[in-house]
Amino acid sequence: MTETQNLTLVQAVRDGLFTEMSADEDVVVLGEDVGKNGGVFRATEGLYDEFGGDRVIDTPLAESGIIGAAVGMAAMGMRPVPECQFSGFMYPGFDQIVSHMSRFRTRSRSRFTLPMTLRAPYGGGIRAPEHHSESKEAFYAHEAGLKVAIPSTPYDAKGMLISAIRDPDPVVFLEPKLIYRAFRGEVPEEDYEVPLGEAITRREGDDIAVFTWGAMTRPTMEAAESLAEEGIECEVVDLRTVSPLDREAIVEAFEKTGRAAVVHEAPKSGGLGAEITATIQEEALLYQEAPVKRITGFDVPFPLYALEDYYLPSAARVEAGVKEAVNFP
Amino acid sequence: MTETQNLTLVQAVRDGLFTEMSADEDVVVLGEDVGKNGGVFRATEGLYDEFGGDRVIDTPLAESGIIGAAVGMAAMGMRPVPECQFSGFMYPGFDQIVSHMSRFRTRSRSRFTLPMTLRAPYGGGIRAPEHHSESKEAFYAHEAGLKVAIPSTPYDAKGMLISAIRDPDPVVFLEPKLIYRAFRGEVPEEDYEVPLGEAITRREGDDIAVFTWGAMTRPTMEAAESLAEEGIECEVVDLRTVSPLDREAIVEAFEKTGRAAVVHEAPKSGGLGAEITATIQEEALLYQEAPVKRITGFDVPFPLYALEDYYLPSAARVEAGVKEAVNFP
Amino acid sequence: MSVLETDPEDMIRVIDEDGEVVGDVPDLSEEEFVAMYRYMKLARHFDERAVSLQRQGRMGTYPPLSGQEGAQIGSALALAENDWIVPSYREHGAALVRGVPLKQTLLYWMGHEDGNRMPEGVNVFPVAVPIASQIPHATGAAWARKLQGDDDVFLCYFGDGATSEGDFHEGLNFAGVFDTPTVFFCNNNQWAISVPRERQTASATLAQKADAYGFEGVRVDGMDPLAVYKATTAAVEKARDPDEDQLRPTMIEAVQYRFGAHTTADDPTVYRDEDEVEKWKAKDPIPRLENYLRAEEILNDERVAEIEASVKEEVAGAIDEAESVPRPEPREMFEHAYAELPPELERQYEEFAAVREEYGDDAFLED
Amino acid sequence: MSVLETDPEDMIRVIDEDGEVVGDVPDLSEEEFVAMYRYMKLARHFDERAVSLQRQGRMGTYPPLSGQEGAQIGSALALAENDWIVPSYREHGAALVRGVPLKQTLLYWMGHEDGNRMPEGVNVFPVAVPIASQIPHATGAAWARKLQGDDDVFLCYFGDGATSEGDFHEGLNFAGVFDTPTVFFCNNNQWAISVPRERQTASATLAQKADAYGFEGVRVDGMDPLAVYKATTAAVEKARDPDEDQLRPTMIEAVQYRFGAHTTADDPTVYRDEDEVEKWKAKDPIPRLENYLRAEEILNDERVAEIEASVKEEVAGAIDEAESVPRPEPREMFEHAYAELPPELERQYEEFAAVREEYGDDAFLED
Ligand SMILES: Cc1ncc(C[n+]2csc(CCOP(=O)(O)OP(=O)(O)O)c2C)c(N)n1
Ligand SMILES: Cc1ncc(C[n+]2csc(CCOP(=O)(O)OP(=O)(O)O)c2C)c(N)n1
Ligand SMILES: [Mg+2]
Ligand SMILES: [Mg+2]
Repeated sequence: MTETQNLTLVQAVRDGLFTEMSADEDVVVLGEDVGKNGGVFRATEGLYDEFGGDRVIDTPLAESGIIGAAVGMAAMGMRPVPECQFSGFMYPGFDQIVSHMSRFRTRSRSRFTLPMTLRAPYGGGIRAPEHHSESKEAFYAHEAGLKVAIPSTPYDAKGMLISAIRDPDPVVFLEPKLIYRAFRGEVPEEDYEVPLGEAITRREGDDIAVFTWGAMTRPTMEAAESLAEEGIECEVVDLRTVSPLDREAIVEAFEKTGRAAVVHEAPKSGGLGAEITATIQEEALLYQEAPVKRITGFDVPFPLYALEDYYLPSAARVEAGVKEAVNFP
Repeated sequence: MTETQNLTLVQAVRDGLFTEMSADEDVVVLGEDVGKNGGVFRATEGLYDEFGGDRVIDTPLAESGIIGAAVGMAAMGMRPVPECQFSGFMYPGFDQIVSHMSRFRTRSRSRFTLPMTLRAPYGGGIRAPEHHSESKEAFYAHEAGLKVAIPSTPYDAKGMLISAIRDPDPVVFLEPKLIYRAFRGEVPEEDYEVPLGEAITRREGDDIAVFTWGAMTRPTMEAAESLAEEGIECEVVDLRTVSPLDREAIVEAFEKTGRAAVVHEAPKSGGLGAEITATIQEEALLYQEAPVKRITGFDVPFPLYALEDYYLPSAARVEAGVKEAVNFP
Repeated sequence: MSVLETDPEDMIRVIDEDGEVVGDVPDLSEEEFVAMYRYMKLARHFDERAVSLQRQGRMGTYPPLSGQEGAQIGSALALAENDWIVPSYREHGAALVRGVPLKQTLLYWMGHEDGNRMPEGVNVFPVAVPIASQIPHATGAAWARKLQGDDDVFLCYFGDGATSEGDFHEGLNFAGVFDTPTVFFCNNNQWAISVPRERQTASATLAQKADAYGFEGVRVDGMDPLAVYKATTAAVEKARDPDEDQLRPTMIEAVQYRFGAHTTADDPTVYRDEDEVEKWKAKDPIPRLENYLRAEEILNDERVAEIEASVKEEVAGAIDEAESVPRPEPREMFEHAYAELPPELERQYEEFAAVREEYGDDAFLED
Repeated sequence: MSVLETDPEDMIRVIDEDGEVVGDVPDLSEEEFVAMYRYMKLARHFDERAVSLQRQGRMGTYPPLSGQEGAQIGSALALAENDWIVPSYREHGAALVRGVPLKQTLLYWMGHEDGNRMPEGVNVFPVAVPIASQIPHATGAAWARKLQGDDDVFLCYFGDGATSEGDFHEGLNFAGVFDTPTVFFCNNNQWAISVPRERQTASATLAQKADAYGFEGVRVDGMDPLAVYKATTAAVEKARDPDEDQLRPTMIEAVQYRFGAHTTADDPTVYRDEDEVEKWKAKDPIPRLENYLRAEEILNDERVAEIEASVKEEVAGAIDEAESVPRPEPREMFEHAYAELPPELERQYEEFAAVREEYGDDAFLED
């Protein structure tokens, strides 16, 4: 029988790191404050004591250096797990991500591969300062050669992280920090993989398919429950990996209902809601009974916290958007 | 009567710079090799001799420094026009673009504004080394606070560049280098503005609306001519500014035809073809007779030149794609 | 010899931990000495109140400055009226000297961008959170002023951790090449959150890094406000009016300590020893300057008590003011993205406003 | 005194412009001397042929190396078999020494990624085009080997222009902090395209920048292959087996000149004087070494002629081989994006293949 623990999402991340570091000596963690401090969100808590300073490495404050050094390590066969302290601080290392991390395999025709996982807490809602609330997964999803994973439950966080670390290719692993500690879930003690590239249905329903991921699964589920009281049944699909997208799951859920909404925190224009919409109408236009409703962040810089509750899609906005799609035309 | 010159696109860029530098002392150009060398594509040719080293400034090789310094200059009321040598080399300065250039106005509640224009040659097809062929306009279009302009004719190049330089807000100005010298066009000698945010119809047609921009207008027009011989009339819309998008023009052209295709060089997933598709189905689903066809680069890193002709959307791919949309279902 | 020619291995000092004079005291009037002292007291008291507001849930995450008043006030006072500061996120003390109302600083950390809207005439850049990213701005802004024929000097603040970022390198290198009137002021408070100075770089000092850019770098006792004032004054003078063979920029490494947590979200006991903290607290810049000023008979019990009372009143007033500012209207976040609202953004706002109208504010605000 | 303790303002030298000995000649066998000479001749001849291939439209943009053979060959020969090089885009000469077949280099510049697929056992990183971005890789890879308990050394090449990028700073700083076995070899060829060395940085030398990272930096005459060999050998030894008080990394600034254009797309006459070029051509590393080896009676006319002939043959053979490689199948670009082709990519390929099938290759290839 599998033993489980009741963990928060961030604890599950930590557990995933612990599990893979225990199993594979080539796995090392590096970043700012990941060592003695255990990470600013405690995602690496205790790892320094367990594995020592050569495997849980506090680096100088330099994201390009962190990611670039990890590229070099991975090219030598290690499985580095670099951390950026917030996803808004990945940008100083953006060149290393899009010019190297994503391309070593292609460039060298697979002589060099990069089994590395770049982790970062991501998204808004925790009353943090500027740049601490970004959700720009679309940047990474548009860069071929990368995979982009965003768990929304403790179980997935551990299983997807293990898959990412074991993946022969580089993975950007974005952790929705709004739900780092929002709830707990059963997480097996042993190691297990939740495969990348597979969506999961969080709720069945016949009236509309609602696609979401990360922290936005919460307001979406909340809205779905309240809509159910009004007789509107949502099929809620958590995409989990936004690159590669599970297009089969998207099309299947859509065909079932003929109506859809997408919920994400990122700005609407150029966000992945557009990619999902385009996929639907490419593959299933004949099923379509209403425009796909995008319920997203606005096309403005993420505000400081006095306004962030207005910026983030709330259950109310999801409800209103779903009703619009369901009542169309 | 307006005097005109017969210029290539890159000459028109140079002419736009010359015009604005002559009119406004606050306009300065800075970047790698923009001075004596006149830019690796000659976009700043002769400006150093005309305006001197204090206004046409060769900088050290450091994109974050270039863009970051330009941010500081713009905050002091200058109108800097930084250049990145190729759009693939904007990434070392990506943090300055998305964390500062796009946000100074918001952050300071408009006390500081950044009237700056970041120029870069962009796109593939010139048999260049790795990283010299990128077309990631979607990155910048997803970042609120920026405008993103991509001219496709000499006339537009000068007029849009002048608009960009005069704009109170930061503009990313991407120049399709495949057509830098591919043809000439009449360009007024005087100054004039082509407003940002306005698409233009390059060809009228009743069967399908084809949206494109930059260097892809050429294969698109070529395909349109050849399709016309087969009796398929394309309405070709050059979007010119991809942020903000001219959604009115998109919807209008679409409603006229009920069918659409988008042609861009960038990878399909997360590219702006998705945004245009989503806009269409949000605003004009009831007119839609076929899925919007995306004819784009592939979801792979841009290849070295032995394969680039296969990567870039060719007239053949545009033709085939348009036919698919026209013949649907 | 100019104070800026001090070997980076040495340290510029004026008063020691007890306030005893150990170097040339800068030529300040009694009033100026008192103003320096009062600013430091004001910054300290503000800081204590801000931390407690955060604990009470009346403010978000806040980065305290206690221990760093000497470096902030001493340096900011060295500027002329037209000069500028380009801060990171911890320079509330320096901002104070430059005329940023306390209310603004409070508003900012209460989550209002409005706190960053500096009043016209207040020459302070907005808070920059991404580490070191403000450094190229300071270079570029100084360069612009030089090109425009002005003689303003830009004082740019950053931490010890910031010296590891590429932007530090690029910003200082540009300053050397274009000879911009910029003073790069490194608040080396020994820690970048939990990462100690020695893990940041293998160089013996941070000041010596200036050599890579062709200009001078000096170390100063950052908890000695008079030494900081002296070094910064010299650097500002050189930036404004260099000798023929001199480059304008200087890097100043102000050696100091942050007494408290990195931010209110941080627990420093996890990574550093109480002993170390105590050792540095003995260098506290405030009693140190006070001792000196008492010895000089510029301060006495009565004067100190007066200052303390007025400082308390000032901070309390600012808190009242800031707390009486209502939550901004959401329309505000749309209005400052561009000079003109693009149509799509207007549509997004309208749709949002309709939902808000229907569901009410409670559907958005969790408080 | 170790050669690495040379003051950065000085310059390590072994033979002068005429091949006269001015320093301690490294202890190489006759064979090794000849090999060094032959590699340099091979690199030069390869370079001339490559430029002419480009002119004839048989190759794309190509970055010539003439003038820089001394630095490339001298340094690469200092490595042991297991060591690695991490190149930029101009180190075809160094790559040669490390066992990269000429055919690969040609293929790469003919637009085939396959040219970058180093044979197993060839310890060379793929060409890196974004300036300075390979530097953190060299640090990370060396660090990995050290953590894995190996003693491989990594020799990382970059230009004078690269020293201005943030990645230079971050990569060297990490090397200092983590004491990685990396030798940072700066090919200071005086120009970054049209931007001269003095516009790159205000520091007197590039070598002195190492001081900011806590390790040694030296300057070497980069057109003196023996001096380069000597300095690099010392740096490699220290990286592998440092004394107790030493950090492993070194920065070597090899002072040299690029005789030709930046790339075949560049026209250097626009920005630099013929006089300057002539001055540097007098320092050409090849005749210089040849003179020395003739004086030492290691080379003579006959031997030189033999080498020239064999070099020509080798290059001609490689060109034939490379040109006989057909244009790759487009499927190739899909196959190396990920270990496993995602379904959407497979769909994209199939759609593309169908159009290609229908319209034919001519619809894609403009040639
Ligand atoms: C680019 C970037 N990376 C990471 C962070 C997260 N972070 C905030 S403060 C800090 C430490 C800064 O240390 P230092 O430069 O010494 O300044 P101090 O806070 O000590 O004043 C870090 C890592 C950030 N703000 N920006
Ligand atoms: C990040 C980046 N910016 C710009 C370029 C364009 N570029 C290619 S080579 C070059 C000059 C490089 O000079 P240097 O480092 O001295 O090397 P060299 O070519 O002289 O060997 C530039 C600006 C680039 N490749 N990468
Ligand atoms: Mg610090
Ligand atoms: Mg060079």
